[in-house]
Amino acid sequence: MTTTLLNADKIRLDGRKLDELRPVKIDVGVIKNADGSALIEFGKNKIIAAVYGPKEVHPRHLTKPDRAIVKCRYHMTPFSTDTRKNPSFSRREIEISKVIRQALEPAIILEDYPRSSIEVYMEVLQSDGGSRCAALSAASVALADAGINMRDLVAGCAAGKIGGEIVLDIDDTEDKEGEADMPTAIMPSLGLVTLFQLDGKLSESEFQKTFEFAIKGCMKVYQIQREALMNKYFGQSEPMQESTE
Amino acid sequence: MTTTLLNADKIRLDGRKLDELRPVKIDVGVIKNADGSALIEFGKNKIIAAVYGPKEVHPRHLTKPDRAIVKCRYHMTPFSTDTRKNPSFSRREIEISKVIRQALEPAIILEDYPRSSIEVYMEVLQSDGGSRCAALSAASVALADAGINMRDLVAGCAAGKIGGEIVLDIDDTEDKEGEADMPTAIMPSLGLVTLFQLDGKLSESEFQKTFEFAIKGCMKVYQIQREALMNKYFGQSEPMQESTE
Amino acid sequence: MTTTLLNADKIRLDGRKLDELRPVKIDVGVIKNADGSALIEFGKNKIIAAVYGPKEVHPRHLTKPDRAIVKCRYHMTPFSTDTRKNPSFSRREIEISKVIRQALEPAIILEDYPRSSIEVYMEVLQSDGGSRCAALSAASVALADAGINMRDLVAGCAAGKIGGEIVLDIDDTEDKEGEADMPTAIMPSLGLVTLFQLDGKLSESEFQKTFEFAIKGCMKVYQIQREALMNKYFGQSEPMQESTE
Amino acid sequence: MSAVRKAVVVGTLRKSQMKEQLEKGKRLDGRDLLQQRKLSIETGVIEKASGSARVRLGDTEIVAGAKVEMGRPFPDTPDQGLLIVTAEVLPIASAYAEPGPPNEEAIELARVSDRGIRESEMLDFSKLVIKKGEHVYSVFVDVAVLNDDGGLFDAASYAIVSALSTAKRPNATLAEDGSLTVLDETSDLEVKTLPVATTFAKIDGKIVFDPNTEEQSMMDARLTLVTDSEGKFVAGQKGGSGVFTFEEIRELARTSAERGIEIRKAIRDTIENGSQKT
Amino acid sequence: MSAVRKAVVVGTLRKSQMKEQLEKGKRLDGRDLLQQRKLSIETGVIEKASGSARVRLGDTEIVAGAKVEMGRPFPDTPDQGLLIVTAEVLPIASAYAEPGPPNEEAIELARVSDRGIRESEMLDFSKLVIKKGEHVYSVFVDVAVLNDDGGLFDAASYAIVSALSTAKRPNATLAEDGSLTVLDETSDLEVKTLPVATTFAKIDGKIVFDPNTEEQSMMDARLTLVTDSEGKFVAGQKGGSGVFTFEEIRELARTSAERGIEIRKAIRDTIENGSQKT
Amino acid sequence: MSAVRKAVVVGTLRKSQMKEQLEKGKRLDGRDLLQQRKLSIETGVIEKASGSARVRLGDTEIVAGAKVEMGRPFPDTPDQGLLIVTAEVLPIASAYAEPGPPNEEAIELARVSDRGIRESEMLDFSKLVIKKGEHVYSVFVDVAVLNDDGGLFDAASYAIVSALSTAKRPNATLAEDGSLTVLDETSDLEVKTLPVATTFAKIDGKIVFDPNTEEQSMMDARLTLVTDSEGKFVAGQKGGSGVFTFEEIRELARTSAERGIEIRKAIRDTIENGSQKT
Repeated sequence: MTTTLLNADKIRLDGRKLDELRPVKIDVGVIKNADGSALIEFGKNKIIAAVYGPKEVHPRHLTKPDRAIVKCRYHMTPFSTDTRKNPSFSRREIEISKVIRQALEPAIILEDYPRSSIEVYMEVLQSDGGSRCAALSAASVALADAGINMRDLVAGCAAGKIGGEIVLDIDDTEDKEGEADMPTAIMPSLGLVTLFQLDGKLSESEFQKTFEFAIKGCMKVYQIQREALMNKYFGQSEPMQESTE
Repeated sequence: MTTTLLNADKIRLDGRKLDELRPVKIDVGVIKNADGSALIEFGKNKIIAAVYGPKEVHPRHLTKPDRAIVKCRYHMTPFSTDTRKNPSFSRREIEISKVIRQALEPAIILEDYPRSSIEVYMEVLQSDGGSRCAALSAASVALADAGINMRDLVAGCAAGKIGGEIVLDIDDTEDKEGEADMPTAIMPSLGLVTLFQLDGKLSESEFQKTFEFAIKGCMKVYQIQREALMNKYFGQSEPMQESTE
Repeated sequence: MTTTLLNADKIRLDGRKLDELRPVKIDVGVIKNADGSALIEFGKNKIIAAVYGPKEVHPRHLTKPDRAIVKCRYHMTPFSTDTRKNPSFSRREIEISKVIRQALEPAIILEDYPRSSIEVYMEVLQSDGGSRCAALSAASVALADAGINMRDLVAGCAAGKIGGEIVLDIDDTEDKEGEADMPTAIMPSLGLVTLFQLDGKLSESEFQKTFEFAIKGCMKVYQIQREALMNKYFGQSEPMQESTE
Repeated sequence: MSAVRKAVVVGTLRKSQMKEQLEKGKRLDGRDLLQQRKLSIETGVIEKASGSARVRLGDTEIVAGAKVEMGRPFPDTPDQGLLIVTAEVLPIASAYAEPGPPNEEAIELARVSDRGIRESEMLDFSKLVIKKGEHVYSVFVDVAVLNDDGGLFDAASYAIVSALSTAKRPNATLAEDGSLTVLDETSDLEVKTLPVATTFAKIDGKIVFDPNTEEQSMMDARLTLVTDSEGKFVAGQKGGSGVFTFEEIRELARTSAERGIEIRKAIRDTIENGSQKT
Repeated sequence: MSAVRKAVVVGTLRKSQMKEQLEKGKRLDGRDLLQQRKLSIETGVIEKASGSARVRLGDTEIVAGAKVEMGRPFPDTPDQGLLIVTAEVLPIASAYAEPGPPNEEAIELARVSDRGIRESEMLDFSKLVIKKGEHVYSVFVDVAVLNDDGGLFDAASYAIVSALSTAKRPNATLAEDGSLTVLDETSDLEVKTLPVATTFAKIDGKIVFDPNTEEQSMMDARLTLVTDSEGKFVAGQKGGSGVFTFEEIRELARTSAERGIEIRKAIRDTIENGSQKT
Repeated sequence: MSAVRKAVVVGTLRKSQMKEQLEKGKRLDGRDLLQQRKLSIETGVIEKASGSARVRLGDTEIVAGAKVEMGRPFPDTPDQGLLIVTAEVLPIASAYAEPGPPNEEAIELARVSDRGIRESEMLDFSKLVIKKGEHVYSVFVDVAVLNDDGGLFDAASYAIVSALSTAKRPNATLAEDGSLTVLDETSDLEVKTLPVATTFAKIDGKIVFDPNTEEQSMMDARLTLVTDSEGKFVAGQKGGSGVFTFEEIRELARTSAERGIEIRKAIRDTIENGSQKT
């Protein structure tokens, strides 16, 4: 509780500036059996997302005649946390699975897959702060890798408040000892918010500034997502034209 | 264990006489979304019963071609007891749900609703002794409120033995420290027993006297049930003629 | 840990020689409601196996168009162990149910019962070492008693290593304090292994010798199984000709 | 569903036969209305249990095993030993018994069995204390139904009473440093009364004692009453989706008390002799 | 499935009516876009709870009960009392509520409610310690939805805040031998701020406050924001499978803060007077 | 069901091709009968674990993570540390892996993995005691299957052995007042032998080593044997609904021992060098 999260120069414990992201790396197509997959390393987070589908719906009564249903599971392996996580599915995992599903659904063109199920599984091999945003960012890339028709990618990043300052991309220590965390996900090309959560304490002006930071973070993650997909499909970093943005 | 449940004048701890009921109040139609509902306050018991149905049966294989099935759940909220109740469904709740279902089924004209399900949910918001009898008495009113065809109302009341005396309507303290409890429910107009349980210790003559008390208690509850229904449907206390009894 | 499992004359704690089985007794047809059943007493093991089927498959989607499915459950009653067993189904019971199912399936002519389910339930009333082998030996007799078409009986027996010696048929104490246990089941007439497990520590030559012992044990159990079935169906111990062996 | 269909078949065929028999004061299996099936009891069937018994009541077969182990008291009863009763209708017991956690029927069986033991004050839980608030004896009573042909409440009560009456408990002593030592010799558990259940079914307006599965499938309602050695009523449970008249309840109390006397005699003989058939 | 079908019917009939109304700045139930339904709060409704309240928000009805009991701290927070929040949408609450363990919706309700209490620092958990590392007070907050007509996050927060504000806690003292004694008199639980939730729905591009069930079935997305007595934002949660623009989020923060002021006033009046209707 | 249908298609098409290949001493993927797929091992992949390793065996990919934490011993082994092994085939691993609690296959994988560690006496549990009867170290080994192309027993054993061999454990000391202090420096966990699993499948009367998923779908039966660094057999498990001849079992013991030597060499190289491919 008495850790100083910022030094006199407003540099964070891991050396980052206030608006600086942790190192992020995305590998596409890491799970051979899956229809699409991605591994994201986001700070110490290591998360694999894999997509199976479109496939038949089980149990059948969940079938929608005019569109696909999306199943989402955010799950942590027992070794992913500092203290071993109990293997049973927690209430936290249930809630996060739900908000991630509702963050991805707006981006998927569900009407293109009537009577189908699209299954998105996110496995946290190692967790750090911001795992839900990292997981959904990987899931969005995995959906693209699976060839699912999408309106846009979904890019997630949290902003928050630590040591009295608004910062981008809260890590584990900052999450535990900081003052606020605002996980956010957007469809970057469309400029729409698909996930928004907040816990902590923010005045209205801090709220507005934190939200602004979060959007900037999402845009940075989006850039990395696109590069990863370009890399996979064209064997190169994304080149020149950024005209779609 | 050393509490004196009766004083020298055979007056009980809460001031009641041996054959006196606690205050009972029934409100009909308290749950807007339900097809029928009732709130019973029976001593400190506060229990809401709500009925949904007749409706389609799920899962389908439970459908009976010639009559309705009845689903019953007696459930206690975590805050209903002196010490907080664990939210998971207990063996006690499973047993009580079963005996209440079997107490209500004889009164419902099941053959009038083939291939249907009638769902009866009882939620104990605050519990006191005799909650199963209070719950089923409320459920019976809720069934009537839902317009379900019935042969008779079902009225429940326990009698028991405390301090060596047979008494009507055991409350929480009397249940814990008394000698016997005999929860009973009847169809009052038809003079038939639909629920009967006993735990405690009674000689045969005590058994017979306790049973007699229990029936008297049920008749009193019946009167209150009828008044509550009259009140709801005719905006008045039940009037003159008692000819049906 | 310091118990001496063998005395100077290589006699075991319960007086058995190295290659000697505990007393084994099988009664056929002990469960009236079942289609076939057997009680095996194998040392202190008391295990009842009962077979229901061939019957319809539930849930239906498990149905195989060309053959029967086999359901197997090995289950211990809470009073069967030295310290009371928790009534919930354990991971050990799940694993043993699986290996027993896979030990019995090769013996059952599944193609004779398309679209059917054959259910095999083993209830351990009292457990001692070697309960899985005893259970499946009883199950095999119960299948025969149910008239299920079989290629052969399945006979099970463990061998192992205690006090540096290879021995037949490990009991509870020997299992806990011994060096290795090799539960084995065979189809004796066909000379084929249907169950094989090992835990402990054996050199390769010890492995080979233990396996040899286990097969011998299975053959002895087979003899007892046949006698039990003869006894039930012909009211006598199995007579003269042993030609099928 | 198969059970449902079977019941339908029974309804059209056997039920009319039953009705005919009942009018003559007889039942389909030849018994008189208030006649119990053949009862046999064997104790000490599970050596690893502290006490055990197998009961056969007609084709119904039940084993009850009691274990007495060290435990910790509940905070609100620091000076009382513990009683935990479970019941399972094993999947070997009938084509309609499913493997898995106890269903509604098995839970009811366990809870009614528990009430019989507890309310009769059969065991003196205040004597099952090693150190108040810290160490007590836990009595586990586990009922396993091996073959189900009805009458489970009754057969379970006979098995439990026989198991507990012949049970031994460990003797533990508390060292100065608070550690428990379990001694080699055991003591009798000491049973103070014998609560036995009697179950009656109402079929076509007639009351029969000790209904079997087929009779249960035909019955309107069921009443179980449990009496102790002094003939006192210690537990009761109505079952089934039918009704009883006031007078039927009154009359069944009288009949139950009578039947209890005979059954307790059979159990007492078993306990003394090791096994007993009637 | 019935829910699905209902939604379809709504879609073709009511939704076009709703659209029409929204263009006039009105809603199907006659409310203005940012108008809350009638709110009434009653405290002390469950005498056996340490604190309780019933909230009616339109046809939605919720009871929250708080219990303060003795507990043991988590190893990593030895000097903090405990908070456990659960929520159940009882099967009486609607035709679509199923009995059974809490589903995804109920878990989300409990977790967002938990965050409101925890992040606002409404309770000072460091004061809920009897002996560091050994004995603390556990605060259980259990939310029961009696009738569901939408707005559960909001109604639950009002019920929780009202229940905790009026709650008493036991007073326990530690004897020399380490045993706990619970004294007869109780203390106020002491609440430092009033976190209240405000939920907005986006329907056909318009933002409405306090959506009811019908409106929820039509909405694209939902945003809940929780503010404390100082107007600070302590929790937020987007729901639904739709989206918000950046500007909508910004604007909703402003609106939420304003609405919180009025609602907290109503709650404060209730706490002082025992019950309150707006 | 899809799995079933897939198996049927395989049965009529690929199985005859496989048969053809097997007669030539080859397999569908070009391997010799007793040839293992490409194996690569990387340790230290999960920094938050006490030890970890990722194994790729052909297209099968597994991560094992070990955590060493403070625990309490079982009452019957007060002077022994604890071992808890779990395994999950994650739903990302194949179209047939379902989310949810471990099924029969995953439980078998965990239990066979557990036996390999335990029976080989790889860890000296008597050294993992801080205070007899009170405080011991608990070793959690959690296996996560990321991609399933068969050979799970084998790949899991390589991952576990690599994770444990490179694992650190905390150092805790006991203060006079009985409280535990966890020191900053860690120690090696110390592994005494390397138990490795080898799995063989019988397809069409032929024995193949290291079957992949397609081969498993064609096989009659499977045999896994685990040997330690001295070449001793420490665990075995037959799987599948087929059979082995007596001679096949005998022969497989010989082959398994040989293969174990090579695999242990690869693992030892990895442990020393951090990662290794064969």
